Parts: sequence; C-alpha cells; structure tokens
Amino acid sequence: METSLTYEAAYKELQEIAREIETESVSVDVLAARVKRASELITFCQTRLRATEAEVENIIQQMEHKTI
Amino acid sequence: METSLTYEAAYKELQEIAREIETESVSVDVLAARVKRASELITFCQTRLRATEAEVENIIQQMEHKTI
Amino acid sequence: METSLTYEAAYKELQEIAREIETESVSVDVLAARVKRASELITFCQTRLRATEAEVENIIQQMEHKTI
Amino acid sequence: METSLTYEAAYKELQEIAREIETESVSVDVLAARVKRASELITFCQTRLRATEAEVENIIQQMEHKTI
Amino acid sequence: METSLTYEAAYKELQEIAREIETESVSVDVLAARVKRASELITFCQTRLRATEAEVENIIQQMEHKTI
Amino acid sequence: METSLTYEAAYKELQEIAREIETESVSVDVLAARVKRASELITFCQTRLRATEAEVENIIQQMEHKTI
Amino acid sequence: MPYVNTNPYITLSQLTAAIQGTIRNAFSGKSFWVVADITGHSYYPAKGFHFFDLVEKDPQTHQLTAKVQANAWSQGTLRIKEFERATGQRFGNDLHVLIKVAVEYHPLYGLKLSLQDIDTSFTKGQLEQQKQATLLRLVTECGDIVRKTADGYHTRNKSLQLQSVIQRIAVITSSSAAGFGDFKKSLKDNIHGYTFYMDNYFTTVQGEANVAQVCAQLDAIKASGKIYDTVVIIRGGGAQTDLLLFEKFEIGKAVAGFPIPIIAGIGHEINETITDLMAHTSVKTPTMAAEMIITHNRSFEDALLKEQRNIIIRMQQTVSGRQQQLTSLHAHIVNRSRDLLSGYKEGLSQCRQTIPQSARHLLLKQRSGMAQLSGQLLAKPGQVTASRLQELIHIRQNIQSFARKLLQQQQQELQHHATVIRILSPAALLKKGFAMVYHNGKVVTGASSLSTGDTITVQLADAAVHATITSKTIIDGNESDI
Repeated sequence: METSLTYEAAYKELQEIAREIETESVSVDVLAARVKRASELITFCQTRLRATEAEVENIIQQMEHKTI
Repeated sequence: METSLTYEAAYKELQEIAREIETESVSVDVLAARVKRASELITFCQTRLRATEAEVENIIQQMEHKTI
Repeated sequence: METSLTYEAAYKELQEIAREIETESVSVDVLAARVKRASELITFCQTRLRATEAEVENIIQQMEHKTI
Repeated sequence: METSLTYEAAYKELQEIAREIETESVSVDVLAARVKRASELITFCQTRLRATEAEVENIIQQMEHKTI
Repeated sequence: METSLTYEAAYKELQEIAREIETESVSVDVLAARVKRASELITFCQTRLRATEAEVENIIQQMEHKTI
Repeated sequence: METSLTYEAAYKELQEIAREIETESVSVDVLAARVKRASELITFCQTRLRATEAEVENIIQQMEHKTI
Repeated sequence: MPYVNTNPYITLSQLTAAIQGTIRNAFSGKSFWVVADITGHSYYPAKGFHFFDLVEKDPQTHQLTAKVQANAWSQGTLRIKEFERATGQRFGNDLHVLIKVAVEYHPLYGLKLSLQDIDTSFTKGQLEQQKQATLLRLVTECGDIVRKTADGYHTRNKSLQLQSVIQRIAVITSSSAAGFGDFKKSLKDNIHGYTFYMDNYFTTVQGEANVAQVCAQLDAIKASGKIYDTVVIIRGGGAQTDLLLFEKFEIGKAVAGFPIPIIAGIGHEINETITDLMAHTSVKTPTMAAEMIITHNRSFEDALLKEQRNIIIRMQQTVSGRQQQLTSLHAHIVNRSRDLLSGYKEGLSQCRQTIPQSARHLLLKQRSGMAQLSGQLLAKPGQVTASRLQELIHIRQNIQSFARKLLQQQQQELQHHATVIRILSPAALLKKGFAMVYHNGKVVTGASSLSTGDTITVQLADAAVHATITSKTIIDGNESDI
C-alpha cells in the first residue's frame, strides 16, 4: 500500500468504492477486489489510528508485500 | 470456455442472446448452438458470481472480526 | 435432399410453395412436383425441428439441474 | 396428340376454342375440326388432371402418415 | 357444283342474291337463273351444315361416353 | 319479233312508248303505229314474265320439297 | 542667644488628634464611589489584605493629578474576590475601577481610603471596550486574515480544514500547568485506544508581559518543519483570572493567521477571549480540547465503519441482484427458446395443413373449370349449326317471297302500260264517238287550212264518210274544253 496514503485519501477511495457499488458501475469481475481494497483501506486507517509510528510503518510494509 | 472471458462480457453476450431469441432473429439452424452457448455463459457467470460471493463473504468475515 | 440445406432456406421455400399453390399461380403441370417438394421440405424441417427441440430441451434440463 | 403439350397450353387453347364457338366467330367449315380439337384437348387435360390428382393425393397421404 | 366452294363463300353468295332480289336489282331475264343458283347454294349449305352437325354430334357422343 | 330482244330491252321500249303517248308528243298518224308496237312488246314481255314465273315457281317448289 | 520659644505650640499628637477629629466629623459614616486607577498593589494572602494606591492622571499629559493610598480589609477583599470571579480579571495594577471607599485617618498611618465595594459592571465595560478596540484593530489592520461576519469573526485559521484524524499535536502551554496534565491524561487514556504524537512548546501563559513568548512559540512551531494536525493552546489552569494575555492584539493576529488549525483550550468560564475568537476551535477547558480531538477522530472512524457497512450491504445487494438478473435471464432464455420452437412448429404444421388443402382446392377448381369448358363445348356447336340453319331458312324464304313479289310487280307494271296504251289507241277513241278529219290525205287538227267548199273525209269507227264544207264558224269560247 502506498506509504503516502492519508486518512483523507483512504476515506475518499472508500466512498468511491461505495458509490461505484451503489451505482452498479463496478463489474462482478472486480467486485471482490474492490471489497478487498475497501477492507485494506479500513484496516489501514484503523491500525494507523491506534498503532505507534513504528507499527504503522510495519503494517504498510506488510500491505505492500501482499498487494504486489 | 475462454480463459480471458469476464463476467461482464459473458453477461453482455447472454443479454445479446436473450435479445436475439426475443426478437426471433435466431433461426432454428442456430438455436441449439445459441442455447448451448447461453447455458455455458450462465454456468460461467454463476461460477464467477459464487466465487465472488464467497470471496466477499470471506473478506466481510475478516472485517467484522477485526472491527468488533 | 441437399445436405447443405438450412431450416431457414427450407422453410422459406416451403412458404413460397404454399403461397404459390394458394394463389393458384402454380400450374397443374408442376403441381405434383411442387407438392412433392413441399412434402420433402416438411419432412426435412420436422426432422430438424425435432432434433433442435431435443437438443435445446436437453441443454435446458442440464442447466436446471446445475442451477437448482 | 403432341407429346410436348402441357396442361397449361392445352387449357389455354381450349379456352380459346370455347370463346370462338361462344362468340360464333368460328366458321361452319372448321367447326367440326375445332370441336374435334377441343374434344382431344379435354381428354388430354382430364387425363392429366386425374394423374396429377392421384399423384398429389398419394403424396398427401404419405405426408399425413408420416407426421401423425 | 364447284368442289372448292366453302360454306362461308356459298352463304355469302346466297346473301348477295337475296339482297339483289330484295332490292329488285335483278332483271327478269336472269331472275330464274339467280333463283336457281340460290336453290343450289341453299342445298349446298344445308348439306354442309348437316354433315357438320352429324360430325359434331358424333364427337360429342364420343366425348360424353368418355367423360361420363 | 327480234330473237335477240330481252325482257329488259322490251320493257324499256314499252316505257318509252307509254311516255311518248302520255305526253301527246306523238301525232294520231303515228299513234296507231306506236300502239301496235306497244302491243307487240307487251305481248312479248308477258310471255317472258309468265315463262320466268313458271320457271321460278318450279324451282321454289323443288326447294321446298327438298328442305321440308 | 538662648532659644526662646515665643510661639505658642501643640504637640503633633494633639494636631493629629485634631485632624482625626476634623476628618471624622467630615467623613464619618460616609462613603464615596470613586473612579481611579490602581498602582502599587500588593496582596497579603495570609491576612487577606490588599494595599494599593489610587491615582488619577491627566488625560492629555498623563501627569498624576491625584494620589491616595488605599487598602482593602477582609470585607473589601471579599468584594474583590467576587469581582475577580465575575470579570475574569485579577484585581491589580493598571486596573481602571469604580470603587466605593470610606475616608479614614490614622495618626500613625495617615490618610487612607478603605475599599468597601467594587463595581463589577464598570470594569467589565472597561474590558469590553478594550476588547472591542482590539478586535476593531484586528479587522482594520489584518483585513486579509480577519473578517467580521454577522455571527462573529472569521479568520484564516477558521477557514482551515481540520484533518480527518488529529494525531500530530503541537501544544503551547506552561510545563507546570495543571490543565496540560489534564489534557495529556485525557488523550492518553482515551477509551478508543487512539495514538497521539505530541510536541510541547512551553511558555509562560500568564501575565500580559508574555505576549512575545507565546508568539515566539507559534513561530517555532511553524519553523519546526514538522507536520502537525493541530496546535492546542492550553493555559496553565489555576485562577480563573488573568486572561489579559489572550486579549492581546499580537496573539490574536498570530492565531488568526496561523497556517495550522488552532484549538484554544484556555480554560475560563465567563467569556471568550480574542484568542478564542481567532482560533479555529475554542473549548472551555484543556480536558474538553482533548475530548473534542478524540470525538473528532471517533467520528472519522465511525464514518469509516459506516462506509464499511454500506459497502458490505451494497456488495451483498449487488451480488444478489446479479444473481437475480442471471436467474431471470436464464428463465427468459429458456422460455423464449421454447416459445420460439413452438412457434416454428406451429408455422410448419400450418404449412403442412395448407399445402394439401390448397393443392386439392386448386385441382378441384381446375376440374370444375374443365367441366364448364367441356359443357360449353358440348352445347354450343349444336346451337351454332341450328342458328345457321335458321339463317338458311330465312334467306330461302326471303328469296322466294321477293322473287315472287318482283315478278308480281313486273306483271302489274306491264298491265298498267297495256291499259294506258289500249285507252289511247285511235280505234278506242273512234268507238267513243270521236272522228278523224282528213283533208288531202292528212289529218286536220285545226280549221285554218280548211275553206268552204273543200272536200274532207271523216273517219268514223265503223266507216269513212266523204263531205264538202258548207260553212265555217270560228269558235272563240272554251266551253267544251277538257
């Protein structure tokens, strides 16, 4: 996951995903991917809200490994 | 079935077949072939949909475990 | 009967013959030949139709077994 | 009688003769000859008609036997 | 009487004679000759007519035998 | 009387004489001669007429006998 | 020369007693509302005494025009405490006040004014005037960052958007302040477990003199190069008074134009300071500032969770909607295929019915046509010959009758001629009594050639007689003319 991801960007992306799904402009083909992405974004935000800076860094590292 | 087929493309083709049959623009000569194709597409779409459903369900489970 | 004959072509020819006979634009000289041809075409079409019907029904059955 | 004579041609000629006699535009000199020709044509047509009828009926019978 | 005489020609001549006598354009000198000629022509025509009649009747008889 | 005289010519001369007498252009001197000539001509004509009459009547009789 | 006291005298105590007596006579039992400034103030908390001077200055020259020592004993001190609570302003130097005083004289301590009451409203009005002046100055001098609006003041700092999550916080406070402790504890102990990163920028947050210090710390925050989500200003707690620092123009200006949203948690209950008005957000206490930050973050998390729920619900709806679509499409294709086939069947069976029918009909029609034709042919020739025969008979009749007629007519004409000729013949005339007269062998038609004595022959019907003319009479009448 991008290291530069901000809460704002994450939330915006989340809203975008919600909107896409709502307007059914998201295809079944990417539906799971979108949900996964939403899950990651939420996890990212929640972790970041609570974790120490070092922990956040660690999570970001892990996320990057996963998503690539 | 084609490996590169997407749900969206499959659904579109399915709709096209339905429309053809609806407008009686499909002849007896190709009807069986069309229905067969439709059957394959439906199977494909359903498989995809179920996979997506399972995947989504899985992600949702994970999310809920985390957030509660 | 011609091997390359399609249902569509056969049915079209059949309708043409029916129309000719109905409008009495066919002479007595060729009437028997026309009726014979019509009979052949009907046989052909029916065979085709039954085959298609069976095939389609079979596909539909399979589909329903799968989806239920 | 001519071998190449068709029902159509015969019928047409017959109508012509009937019209001539009807309008009395046929002279007494050829009347007998005309009536003779007409008689021949009628015989020809009737023969043809019966043959065709039999043939057509036969085909129809076969059709009905097949389809029932 | 002339062998090449036709009913048509005979009848025409007859009409001519009748017209001449009627309009009194025939002289007494030739009247007897004309009437004689007329008598001959009438006989000729009658003979012809009867012959034709008989012939036609014969053909019709044959036809009726055939068709009934 | 002239052997070559025809009824027509005789009758014509008779008419001429009658006209002359009626118009009084003939003197009593020649009247007698004219009356004489006329009388002769009448006799001639009547003879002829009767002969013709007899002949025609004869032909007619024959005609009627034939056709009835 | 020995000093000789020639002037009568009294002792100082006698004098002071006299003064005291006079003053007592003049002022005893009276008190006065006096407007004055306070200087030289000192407070003895142990005894609860205030000592200060009341002065009056010339408005133009600022020269002292009057000065009297004053004090406040227990009663006055009580009033002062009430005043401080009500105004949020510490009783002290440079305060312009309206106080009620009694005039006292003590032989030992001199003339003193004893504070009996202090007018809270007067000072409040004073402070308010100062505050309004400062605000006006901010609006006029710093128009780019401060604007007056219908419901208060809008500043650049207010227009800044708070980050969705406030985590990196710069705190301007006094290290020893109790409020700072409360703030830190509140953040640390938040029930949601949120993490915060805090940098402290310590300063003295009391006393008007420390304006420069506070401004310097704000500059330090800016200069730090760190990214902060917010700057929190917390006053050190303690007394509710001494807020004048935060009413200062310089701080107001710095706060209004600050590039990071400022949360003011100055800690007061009475009214908002200029700092409060200029800051992005203002709360009453440091603890409330911490709570506000936590609530802010919580609302973000709530929004996240709401989106998550939305996404889950919509996702499930989408999947089930797709499932329905697919099912209905499936049913549709199946039904339509069957319909199509039965339609084709129908068409075929119709062809199968109509073709034999039509063929039979066609043959039947041909047959009836043939019958009609042959009927015509059978009937008509007889009619033709019969009519010809009729014609012949007719013509024969014509010839017969007209030949007879012609002969008859000829006969009549001939008869006619014969009659005429017979009537006009000379013999017939003579028989009727006419006679012909001959002279010299010629028939005489007139008398002109005849003369008396001429011999004439008269021809009668049956004989000729000869006669001589004896006389001649000319007839001029026409009586016997025919």
